[in-house]
Amino acid sequence: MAVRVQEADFDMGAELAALSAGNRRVGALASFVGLVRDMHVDGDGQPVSAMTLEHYPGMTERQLEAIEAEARARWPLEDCLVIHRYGRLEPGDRIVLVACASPHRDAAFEACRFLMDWLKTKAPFWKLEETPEGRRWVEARDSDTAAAERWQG
Amino acid sequence: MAVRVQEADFDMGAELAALSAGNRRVGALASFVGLVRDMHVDGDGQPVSAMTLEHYPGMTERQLEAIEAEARARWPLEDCLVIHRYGRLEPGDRIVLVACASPHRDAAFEACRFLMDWLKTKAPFWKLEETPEGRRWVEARDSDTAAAERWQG
Amino acid sequence: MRLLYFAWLRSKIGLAEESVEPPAGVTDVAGLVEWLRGRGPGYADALANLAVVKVAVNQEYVPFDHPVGPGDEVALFPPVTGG
Amino acid sequence: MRLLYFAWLRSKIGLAEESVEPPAGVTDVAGLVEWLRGRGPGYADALANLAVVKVAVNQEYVPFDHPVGPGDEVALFPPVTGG
Repeated sequence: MAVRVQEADFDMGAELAALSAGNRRVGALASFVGLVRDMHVDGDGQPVSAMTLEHYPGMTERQLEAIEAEARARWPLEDCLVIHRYGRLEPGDRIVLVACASPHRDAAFEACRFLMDWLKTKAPFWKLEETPEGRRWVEARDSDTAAAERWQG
Repeated sequence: MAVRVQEADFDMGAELAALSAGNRRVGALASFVGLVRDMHVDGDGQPVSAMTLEHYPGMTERQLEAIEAEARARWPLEDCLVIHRYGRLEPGDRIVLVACASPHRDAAFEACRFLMDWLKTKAPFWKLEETPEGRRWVEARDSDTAAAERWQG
Repeated sequence: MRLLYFAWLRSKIGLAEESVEPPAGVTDVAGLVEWLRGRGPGYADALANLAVVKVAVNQEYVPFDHPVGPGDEVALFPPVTGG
Repeated sequence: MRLLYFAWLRSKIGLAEESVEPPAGVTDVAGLVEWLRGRGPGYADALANLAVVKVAVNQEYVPFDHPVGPGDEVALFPPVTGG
Protein backbone atom coordinates (compact mmCIF):
# COMPACT_ATOMS: atom_id res chain seq x y z
CA MET A 1 0.00 0.00 0.00
CA ALA A 2 1.27 3.40 -0.89
CA VAL A 3 -0.01 6.92 -1.40
CA ARG A 4 2.26 9.62 -2.78
CA VAL A 5 1.63 13.30 -3.43
CA GLN A 6 4.45 14.77 -5.44
CA GLU A 7 5.41 17.48 -7.91
CA ALA A 8 7.61 15.17 -10.01
CA ASP A 9 6.42 12.85 -12.76
CA PHE A 10 6.40 9.07 -12.15
CA ASP A 11 7.69 6.06 -14.07
CA MET A 12 4.59 4.06 -15.01
CA GLY A 13 6.45 0.89 -15.92
CA ALA A 14 8.53 0.80 -12.74
CA GLU A 15 5.57 1.64 -10.50
CA LEU A 16 3.33 -1.03 -12.04
CA ALA A 17 6.06 -3.68 -12.00
CA ALA A 18 6.74 -2.99 -8.31
CA LEU A 19 3.10 -3.75 -7.42
CA SER A 20 3.37 -7.41 -8.35
CA ALA A 21 7.11 -7.95 -7.91
CA GLY A 22 7.76 -11.05 -5.81
CA ASN A 23 4.07 -11.67 -5.19
CA ARG A 24 2.92 -14.78 -7.08
CA ARG A 25 -0.68 -14.39 -5.94
CA VAL A 26 -1.19 -11.38 -8.22
CA GLY A 27 -3.01 -12.44 -11.36
CA ALA A 28 -4.53 -9.08 -12.21
CA LEU A 29 -3.15 -5.56 -12.29
CA ALA A 30 -5.58 -2.80 -13.26
CA SER A 31 -4.38 0.75 -13.56
CA PHE A 32 -5.48 4.21 -14.57
CA VAL A 33 -3.48 7.25 -15.58
CA GLY A 34 -5.08 10.69 -15.87
CA LEU A 35 -3.42 13.18 -18.21
CA VAL A 36 -3.77 16.89 -18.91
CA ARG A 37 -5.87 17.48 -22.02
CA ASP A 38 -5.53 20.51 -24.28
CA MET A 39 -9.23 21.23 -23.99
CA HIS A 40 -11.48 22.13 -21.08
CA VAL A 41 -13.04 19.06 -19.39
CA ASP A 42 -16.60 20.03 -20.13
CA GLY A 43 -15.84 20.24 -23.82
CA ASP A 44 -16.79 23.88 -24.28
CA GLY A 45 -14.02 24.04 -26.86
CA GLN A 46 -11.86 26.35 -24.76
CA PRO A 47 -8.22 25.37 -25.34
CA VAL A 48 -6.08 24.83 -22.24
CA SER A 49 -2.38 25.66 -22.50
CA ALA A 50 -1.48 24.55 -18.96
CA MET A 51 -2.93 23.97 -15.52
CA THR A 52 -1.77 24.33 -11.97
CA LEU A 53 -2.85 21.80 -9.38
CA GLU A 54 -3.16 23.20 -5.89
CA HIS A 55 -3.71 20.91 -2.91
CA TYR A 56 -4.05 20.88 0.86
CA PRO A 57 -0.84 19.29 2.17
CA GLY A 58 -1.58 16.97 5.06
CA MET A 59 -5.27 16.58 4.36
CA THR A 60 -4.51 15.26 0.86
CA GLU A 61 -2.40 12.37 2.14
CA ARG A 62 -4.95 11.70 4.89
CA GLN A 63 -7.85 11.52 2.43
CA LEU A 64 -5.93 9.37 -0.04
CA GLU A 65 -4.92 6.97 2.71
CA ALA A 66 -8.52 6.74 3.91
CA ILE A 67 -9.75 6.10 0.36
CA GLU A 68 -7.14 3.44 -0.18
CA ALA A 69 -7.93 1.72 3.14
CA GLU A 70 -11.60 1.67 2.11
CA ALA A 71 -10.72 0.01 -1.22
CA ARG A 72 -8.64 -2.60 0.57
CA ALA A 73 -11.52 -3.33 2.94
CA ARG A 74 -13.94 -3.81 0.03
CA TRP A 75 -11.85 -5.92 -2.36
CA PRO A 76 -9.18 -8.61 -1.98
CA LEU A 77 -6.19 -6.51 -3.02
CA GLU A 78 -2.62 -7.68 -2.74
CA ASP A 79 -1.36 -4.16 -3.18
CA CYS A 80 -2.45 -0.78 -4.38
CA LEU A 81 -0.90 2.54 -5.28
CA VAL A 82 -2.08 6.11 -5.69
CA ILE A 83 0.24 8.83 -6.97
CA HIS A 84 -1.14 12.34 -7.47
CA ARG A 85 0.93 15.23 -8.75
CA TYR A 86 0.59 18.93 -7.93
CA GLY A 87 2.09 22.08 -9.42
CA ARG A 88 2.11 23.32 -13.00
CA LEU A 89 1.39 20.76 -15.71
CA GLU A 90 1.06 20.98 -19.48
CA PRO A 91 -1.14 19.07 -21.93
CA GLY A 92 0.09 15.50 -22.23
CA ASP A 93 1.55 15.50 -18.70
CA ARG A 94 0.47 12.76 -16.30
CA ILE A 95 -1.59 13.94 -13.32
CA VAL A 96 -2.50 10.79 -11.43
CA LEU A 97 -1.80 7.06 -11.30
CA VAL A 98 -4.05 4.55 -9.58
CA ALA A 99 -3.16 0.87 -9.69
CA CYS A 100 -4.61 -2.20 -7.96
CA ALA A 101 -3.14 -5.70 -7.82
CA SER A 102 -5.37 -8.64 -6.97
CA PRO A 103 -5.68 -12.36 -7.59
CA HIS A 104 -8.86 -11.58 -9.56
CA ARG A 105 -9.49 -9.19 -12.44
CA ASP A 106 -12.95 -8.05 -11.32
CA ALA A 107 -11.57 -6.92 -7.95
CA ALA A 108 -8.64 -5.14 -9.59
CA PHE A 109 -10.87 -3.29 -12.08
CA GLU A 110 -13.56 -2.35 -9.55
CA ALA A 111 -11.13 -1.13 -6.91
CA CYS A 112 -9.27 0.97 -9.49
CA ARG A 113 -12.45 2.64 -10.65
CA PHE A 114 -13.66 3.15 -7.08
CA LEU A 115 -10.40 4.86 -6.17
CA MET A 116 -10.60 7.20 -9.17
CA ASP A 117 -14.24 8.10 -8.48
CA TRP A 118 -13.52 8.88 -4.83
CA LEU A 119 -10.33 10.71 -5.55
CA LYS A 120 -12.22 13.00 -7.95
CA THR A 121 -14.72 13.95 -5.25
CA LYS A 122 -12.80 13.66 -1.96
CA ALA A 123 -9.11 14.38 -2.44
CA PRO A 124 -8.48 18.12 -1.83
CA PHE A 125 -7.00 19.15 -5.20
CA TRP A 126 -8.07 22.11 -7.32
CA LYS A 127 -7.23 22.77 -10.95
CA LEU A 128 -6.49 26.25 -12.25
CA GLU A 129 -6.58 26.23 -16.06
CA GLU A 130 -4.70 28.64 -18.32
CA THR A 131 -6.76 29.58 -21.39
CA PRO A 132 -6.52 32.32 -24.03
CA GLU A 133 -9.11 34.25 -21.98
CA GLY A 134 -7.09 33.99 -18.79
CA ARG A 135 -6.91 31.67 -15.83
CA ARG A 136 -9.96 29.98 -14.42
CA TRP A 137 -10.66 27.50 -11.66
CA VAL A 138 -12.17 24.27 -12.94
CA GLU A 139 -15.63 23.66 -11.52
CA ALA A 140 -16.59 20.37 -9.91
CA ARG A 141 -18.66 18.17 -12.20
CA ASP A 142 -22.00 16.67 -11.22
CA SER A 143 -21.08 13.52 -13.17
CA ASP A 144 -18.11 12.95 -10.86
CA THR A 145 -20.31 13.29 -7.79
CA ALA A 146 -22.80 10.86 -9.32
CA ALA A 147 -19.99 8.41 -10.11
CA ALA A 148 -18.77 8.50 -6.50
CA GLU A 149 -22.29 8.04 -5.17
CA ARG A 150 -22.63 4.72 -7.00
CA TRP A 151 -20.26 3.22 -4.44
CA GLN A 152 -22.23 4.33 -1.39
CA GLY A 153 -24.77 2.49 0.77
CA MET B 1 -4.82 0.63 -32.77
CA ALA B 2 -2.61 -2.38 -32.41
CA VAL B 3 -2.87 -6.08 -31.67
CA ARG B 4 0.23 -8.14 -31.05
CA VAL B 5 0.64 -11.86 -30.37
CA GLN B 6 4.18 -12.60 -29.28
CA GLU B 7 6.36 -14.94 -27.25
CA ALA B 8 8.49 -12.13 -25.78
CA ASP B 9 7.63 -10.04 -22.74
CA PHE B 10 6.60 -6.41 -23.19
CA ASP B 11 7.66 -3.12 -21.62
CA MET B 12 4.57 -1.82 -19.80
CA GLY B 13 5.87 1.71 -19.32
CA ALA B 14 6.90 2.15 -22.96
CA GLU B 15 3.69 0.61 -24.32
CA LEU B 16 1.45 2.77 -22.13
CA ALA B 17 3.40 5.94 -22.84
CA ALA B 18 3.14 5.31 -26.60
CA LEU B 19 -0.66 5.20 -26.41
CA SER B 20 -0.97 8.87 -25.46
CA ALA B 21 2.28 10.22 -26.91
CA GLY B 22 1.64 13.32 -29.00
CA ASN B 23 -2.14 13.08 -28.56
CA ARG B 24 -3.36 15.91 -26.34
CA ARG B 25 -6.97 14.68 -26.44
CA VAL B 26 -6.14 11.72 -24.20
CA GLY B 27 -7.21 12.47 -20.65
CA ALA B 28 -7.65 8.87 -19.51
CA LEU B 29 -5.55 5.76 -19.94
CA ALA B 30 -6.94 2.56 -18.43
CA SER B 31 -4.95 -0.64 -18.58
CA PHE B 32 -4.92 -4.22 -17.43
CA VAL B 33 -2.09 -6.70 -17.09
CA GLY B 34 -2.74 -10.40 -16.48
CA LEU B 35 0.02 -12.38 -14.76
CA VAL B 36 0.71 -16.06 -14.12
CA ARG B 37 -0.27 -16.99 -10.55
CA ASP B 38 1.37 -19.79 -8.58
CA MET B 39 -2.01 -21.32 -7.85
CA HIS B 40 -4.72 -22.80 -10.04
CA VAL B 41 -7.31 -20.23 -11.14
CA ASP B 42 -10.22 -21.93 -9.46
CA GLY B 43 -8.45 -21.80 -6.12
CA ASP B 44 -8.39 -25.55 -5.51
CA GLY B 45 -5.05 -25.03 -3.82
CA GLN B 46 -3.11 -26.86 -6.52
CA PRO B 47 0.24 -25.10 -6.96
CA VAL B 48 1.25 -24.19 -10.51
CA SER B 49 4.96 -24.16 -11.32
CA ALA B 50 4.58 -23.01 -14.94
CA MET B 51 2.14 -22.86 -17.81
CA THR B 52 2.30 -23.07 -21.56
CA LEU B 53 0.02 -20.93 -23.66
CA GLU B 54 -0.95 -22.47 -26.98
CA HIS B 55 -2.80 -20.46 -29.60
CA TYR B 56 -4.18 -20.62 -33.11
CA PRO B 57 -1.90 -18.42 -35.23
CA GLY B 58 -3.90 -16.40 -37.71
CA MET B 59 -7.24 -16.80 -36.01
CA THR B 60 -5.85 -15.25 -32.82
CA GLU B 61 -4.88 -12.01 -34.54
CA ARG B 62 -8.18 -12.02 -36.44
CA GLN B 63 -10.24 -12.40 -33.28
CA LEU B 64 -8.23 -9.81 -31.37
CA GLU B 65 -8.59 -7.33 -34.22
CA ALA B 66 -12.34 -7.95 -34.37
CA ILE B 67 -12.66 -7.49 -30.59
CA GLU B 68 -10.64 -4.30 -30.73
CA ALA B 69 -12.69 -2.91 -33.64
CA GLU B 70 -15.84 -3.64 -31.62
CA ALA B 71 -14.46 -1.71 -28.63
CA ARG B 72 -13.59 1.24 -30.84
CA ALA B 73 -17.10 1.23 -32.29
CA ARG B 74 -18.67 1.26 -28.82
CA TRP B 75 -16.52 3.84 -27.03
CA PRO B 76 -14.74 7.06 -28.06
CA LEU B 77 -11.20 5.70 -27.96
CA GLU B 78 -8.19 7.63 -29.18
CA ASP B 79 -6.11 4.47 -29.24
CA CYS B 80 -6.03 0.98 -27.88
CA LEU B 81 -3.60 -1.87 -27.55
CA VAL B 82 -3.79 -5.60 -26.95
CA ILE B 83 -0.65 -7.69 -26.46
CA HIS B 84 -1.04 -11.40 -25.69
CA ARG B 85 1.90 -13.72 -25.14
CA TYR B 86 2.17 -17.43 -25.93
CA GLY B 87 4.71 -20.12 -25.01
CA ARG B 88 5.98 -21.21 -21.62
CA LEU B 89 5.49 -18.76 -18.75
CA GLU B 90 6.30 -18.95 -15.05
CA PRO B 91 4.49 -17.49 -12.02
CA GLY B 92 4.93 -13.73 -11.95
CA ASP B 93 5.30 -13.52 -15.74
CA ARG B 94 3.03 -11.18 -17.67
CA ILE B 95 0.53 -12.87 -20.01
CA VAL B 96 -1.53 -10.07 -21.46
CA LEU B 97 -1.76 -6.29 -21.67
CA VAL B 98 -4.89 -4.40 -22.62
CA ALA B 99 -4.86 -0.60 -22.65
CA CYS B 100 -7.37 2.01 -23.80
CA ALA B 101 -6.81 5.74 -24.22
CA SER B 102 -9.79 8.10 -24.33
CA PRO B 103 -10.74 11.68 -23.53
CA HIS B 104 -12.98 10.25 -20.76
CA ARG B 105 -12.24 7.89 -17.91
CA ASP B 106 -15.52 5.97 -18.06
CA ALA B 107 -14.93 5.07 -21.71
CA ALA B 108 -11.33 4.03 -21.02
CA PHE B 109 -12.32 1.81 -18.06
CA GLU B 110 -15.33 0.22 -19.78
CA ALA B 111 -13.53 -0.52 -23.02
CA CYS B 112 -10.61 -2.06 -21.14
CA ARG B 113 -12.88 -4.36 -19.18
CA PHE B 114 -14.88 -5.24 -22.28
CA LEU B 115 -11.71 -6.22 -24.12
CA MET B 116 -10.55 -8.44 -21.27
CA ASP B 117 -13.93 -10.15 -20.95
CA TRP B 118 -14.10 -10.88 -24.68
CA LEU B 119 -10.51 -11.91 -24.92
CA LYS B 120 -11.10 -14.48 -22.15
CA THR B 121 -13.98 -16.05 -24.07
CA LYS B 122 -13.16 -15.43 -27.75
CA ALA B 123 -9.41 -15.31 -28.35
CA PRO B 124 -8.17 -18.84 -29.22
CA PHE B 125 -5.63 -19.40 -26.44
CA TRP B 126 -5.38 -22.45 -24.19
CA LYS B 127 -3.43 -22.79 -20.96
CA LEU B 128 -1.61 -25.98 -20.02
CA GLU B 129 -0.62 -25.86 -16.35
CA GLU B 130 2.28 -27.73 -14.77
CA THR B 131 1.41 -28.98 -11.29
CA PRO B 132 3.01 -31.53 -8.90
CA GLU B 133 0.44 -34.05 -10.21
CA GLY B 134 1.36 -33.44 -13.82
CA ARG B 135 0.20 -31.24 -16.65
CA ARG B 136 -3.40 -30.32 -17.09
CA TRP B 137 -5.39 -28.15 -19.47
CA VAL B 138 -7.16 -25.29 -17.72
CA GLU B 139 -10.93 -25.50 -18.11
CA ALA B 140 -12.99 -22.55 -19.27
CA ARG B 141 -14.80 -20.81 -16.43
CA ASP B 142 -18.53 -20.11 -16.39
CA SER B 143 -17.83 -16.78 -14.68
CA ASP B 144 -15.81 -15.64 -17.72
CA THR B 145 -18.66 -16.56 -20.05
CA ALA B 146 -21.09 -14.68 -17.82
CA ALA B 147 -18.79 -11.65 -17.78
CA ALA B 148 -18.65 -11.59 -21.57
CA GLU B 149 -22.41 -11.98 -21.87
CA ARG B 150 -22.95 -8.75 -19.91
CA TRP B 151 -21.77 -6.84 -22.98
CA GLN B 152 -24.22 -8.45 -25.39
CA GLY B 153 -27.59 -7.28 -26.66
CA MET C 1 -7.71 29.06 15.60
CA ARG C 2 -5.86 28.50 12.31
CA LEU C 3 -7.79 29.20 9.11
CA LEU C 4 -6.78 27.93 5.65
CA TYR C 5 -8.27 29.01 2.31
CA PHE C 6 -7.80 27.23 -1.04
CA ALA C 7 -8.42 27.84 -4.75
CA TRP C 8 -10.80 30.73 -5.48
CA LEU C 9 -11.66 31.20 -1.80
CA ARG C 10 -7.99 31.99 -1.28
CA SER C 11 -7.96 34.42 -4.25
CA LYS C 12 -11.11 36.21 -3.13
CA ILE C 13 -10.08 36.50 0.51
CA GLY C 14 -6.54 37.37 -0.52
CA LEU C 15 -4.93 35.14 2.07
CA ALA C 16 -3.79 31.50 2.12
CA GLU C 17 -3.97 31.25 5.90
CA GLU C 18 -4.38 33.28 9.06
CA SER C 19 -4.71 32.89 12.81
CA VAL C 20 -7.88 34.31 14.32
CA GLU C 21 -9.56 34.59 17.69
CA PRO C 22 -13.30 34.75 17.04
CA PRO C 23 -15.61 36.00 19.81
CA ALA C 24 -16.92 33.48 22.34
CA GLY C 25 -20.28 33.31 20.57
CA VAL C 26 -18.68 31.51 17.61
CA THR C 27 -19.01 27.81 18.47
CA ASP C 28 -19.54 26.08 15.12
CA VAL C 29 -18.55 26.36 11.45
CA ALA C 30 -21.74 28.25 10.54
CA GLY C 31 -21.03 30.85 13.26
CA LEU C 32 -17.42 31.15 12.13
CA VAL C 33 -18.48 31.74 8.50
CA GLU C 34 -21.00 34.39 9.61
CA TRP C 35 -18.30 36.14 11.62
CA LEU C 36 -15.79 35.95 8.74
CA ARG C 37 -18.29 37.53 6.33
CA GLY C 38 -18.23 40.67 8.51
CA ARG C 39 -14.47 41.00 8.21
CA GLY C 40 -14.48 42.58 4.76
CA PRO C 41 -15.86 42.48 1.22
CA GLY C 42 -13.40 39.74 0.10
CA TYR C 43 -14.67 37.42 2.82
CA ALA C 44 -18.29 38.32 2.12
CA ASP C 45 -17.80 37.58 -1.59
CA ALA C 46 -15.92 34.30 -1.03
CA LEU C 47 -18.51 33.06 1.46
CA ALA C 48 -21.64 34.34 -0.30
CA ASN C 49 -22.81 30.95 -1.58
CA LEU C 50 -22.18 28.13 0.88
CA ALA C 51 -23.44 25.56 -1.64
CA VAL C 52 -19.98 25.78 -3.23
CA VAL C 53 -17.97 25.90 -0.01
CA LYS C 54 -16.59 22.78 1.65
CA VAL C 55 -15.23 22.70 5.19
CA ALA C 56 -12.59 20.56 6.88
CA VAL C 57 -11.84 20.75 10.59
CA ASN C 58 -8.49 19.24 11.51
CA GLN C 59 -8.25 17.82 7.96
CA GLU C 60 -11.57 15.93 8.03
CA TYR C 61 -14.66 16.94 6.07
CA VAL C 62 -17.40 18.28 8.37
CA PRO C 63 -20.89 19.80 8.01
CA PHE C 64 -21.58 23.45 8.84
CA ASP C 65 -23.00 22.59 12.27
CA HIS C 66 -19.70 21.01 13.34
CA PRO C 67 -18.21 22.62 16.49
CA VAL C 68 -15.01 24.68 16.24
CA GLY C 69 -12.70 25.77 19.05
CA PRO C 70 -9.46 27.68 19.69
CA GLY C 71 -6.98 24.90 18.81
CA ASP C 72 -8.65 23.83 15.56
CA GLU C 73 -7.34 23.98 11.99
CA VAL C 74 -10.30 25.03 9.87
CA ALA C 75 -10.06 24.93 6.06
CA LEU C 76 -12.55 26.48 3.64
CA PHE C 77 -12.40 25.54 -0.04
CA PRO C 78 -14.49 24.89 -3.17
CA PRO C 79 -15.59 21.39 -4.26
CA VAL C 80 -12.48 19.47 -5.29
CA THR C 81 -11.42 18.98 -8.91
CA GLY C 82 -8.39 16.67 -8.80
CA GLY C 83 -7.83 13.34 -10.46
CA MET D 1 -9.89 -29.80 -46.48
CA ARG D 2 -7.37 -28.75 -43.84
CA LEU D 3 -8.14 -29.78 -40.26
CA LEU D 4 -6.51 -28.21 -37.16
CA TYR D 5 -6.74 -29.50 -33.58
CA PHE D 6 -5.76 -27.57 -30.45
CA ALA D 7 -5.15 -28.17 -26.75
CA TRP D 8 -6.54 -31.49 -25.45
CA LEU D 9 -8.24 -32.26 -28.76
CA ARG D 10 -4.79 -32.26 -30.32
CA SER D 11 -3.40 -34.49 -27.55
CA LYS D 12 -6.26 -36.97 -27.80
CA ILE D 13 -6.26 -37.14 -31.59
CA GLY D 14 -2.46 -37.19 -31.61
CA LEU D 15 -2.18 -34.72 -34.47
CA ALA D 16 -1.93 -30.93 -34.72
CA GLU D 17 -3.21 -30.84 -38.28
CA GLU D 18 -4.02 -32.99 -41.28
CA SER D 19 -5.46 -32.80 -44.78
CA VAL D 20 -8.52 -34.95 -45.38
CA GLU D 21 -10.97 -35.69 -48.17
CA PRO D 22 -14.23 -36.66 -46.50
CA PRO D 23 -16.91 -38.46 -48.54
CA ALA D 24 -19.38 -36.37 -50.53
CA GLY D 25 -22.09 -36.89 -47.90
CA VAL D 26 -20.15 -34.70 -45.44
CA THR D 27 -21.53 -31.20 -46.04
CA ASP D 28 -21.49 -29.52 -42.63
CA VAL D 29 -19.46 -29.48 -39.40
CA ALA D 30 -21.76 -31.99 -37.71
CA GLY D 31 -21.29 -34.44 -40.58
CA LEU D 32 -17.54 -33.91 -40.52
CA VAL D 33 -17.39 -34.61 -36.77
CA GLU D 34 -19.45 -37.77 -37.20
CA TRP D 35 -17.12 -38.96 -39.97
CA LEU D 36 -14.01 -38.13 -37.88
CA ARG D 37 -15.31 -40.14 -34.92
CA GLY D 38 -15.18 -43.24 -37.09
CA ARG D 39 -11.50 -42.73 -37.90
CA GLY D 40 -10.19 -44.15 -34.62
CA PRO D 41 -10.52 -44.25 -30.81
CA GLY D 42 -8.51 -41.03 -30.35
CA TYR D 43 -10.97 -39.12 -32.55
CA ALA D 44 -13.96 -40.77 -30.88
CA ASP D 45 -12.64 -39.82 -27.44
CA ALA D 46 -11.76 -36.24 -28.42
CA LEU D 47 -15.16 -35.68 -30.04
CA ALA D 48 -17.32 -37.59 -27.50
CA ASN D 49 -18.80 -34.48 -25.86
CA LEU D 50 -19.53 -31.68 -28.31
CA ALA D 51 -20.57 -29.38 -25.45
CA VAL D 52 -16.83 -28.77 -24.91
CA VAL D 53 -15.85 -28.55 -28.56
CA LYS D 54 -15.70 -25.24 -30.45
CA VAL D 55 -15.43 -24.99 -34.21
CA ALA D 56 -13.90 -22.37 -36.49
CA VAL D 57 -14.20 -22.49 -40.28
CA ASN D 58 -11.66 -20.31 -42.05
CA GLN D 59 -10.77 -18.78 -38.67
CA GLU D 60 -14.30 -17.67 -37.75
CA TYR D 61 -16.43 -19.28 -35.03
CA VAL D 62 -19.34 -21.25 -36.52
CA PRO D 63 -22.15 -23.49 -35.24
CA PHE D 64 -22.23 -27.24 -35.96
CA ASP D 65 -24.69 -26.81 -38.84
CA HIS D 66 -22.27 -24.57 -40.74
CA PRO D 67 -21.39 -25.91 -44.22
CA VAL D 68 -17.87 -27.20 -44.95
CA GLY D 69 -16.27 -27.85 -48.31
CA PRO D 70 -13.00 -28.99 -49.88
CA GLY D 71 -11.03 -25.73 -49.65
CA ASP D 72 -11.92 -24.93 -46.03
CA GLU D 73 -9.66 -24.67 -42.98
CA VAL D 74 -11.61 -26.29 -40.14
CA ALA D 75 -10.35 -26.04 -36.56
CA LEU D 76 -11.67 -28.02 -33.59
CA PHE D 77 -10.70 -26.96 -30.08
CA PRO D 78 -11.92 -26.71 -26.47
CA PRO D 79 -13.42 -23.51 -25.01
CA VAL D 80 -10.65 -20.92 -24.82
CA THR D 81 -8.75 -20.08 -21.62
CA GLY D 82 -6.46 -17.17 -22.50
CA GLY D 83 -6.21 -13.74 -20.95
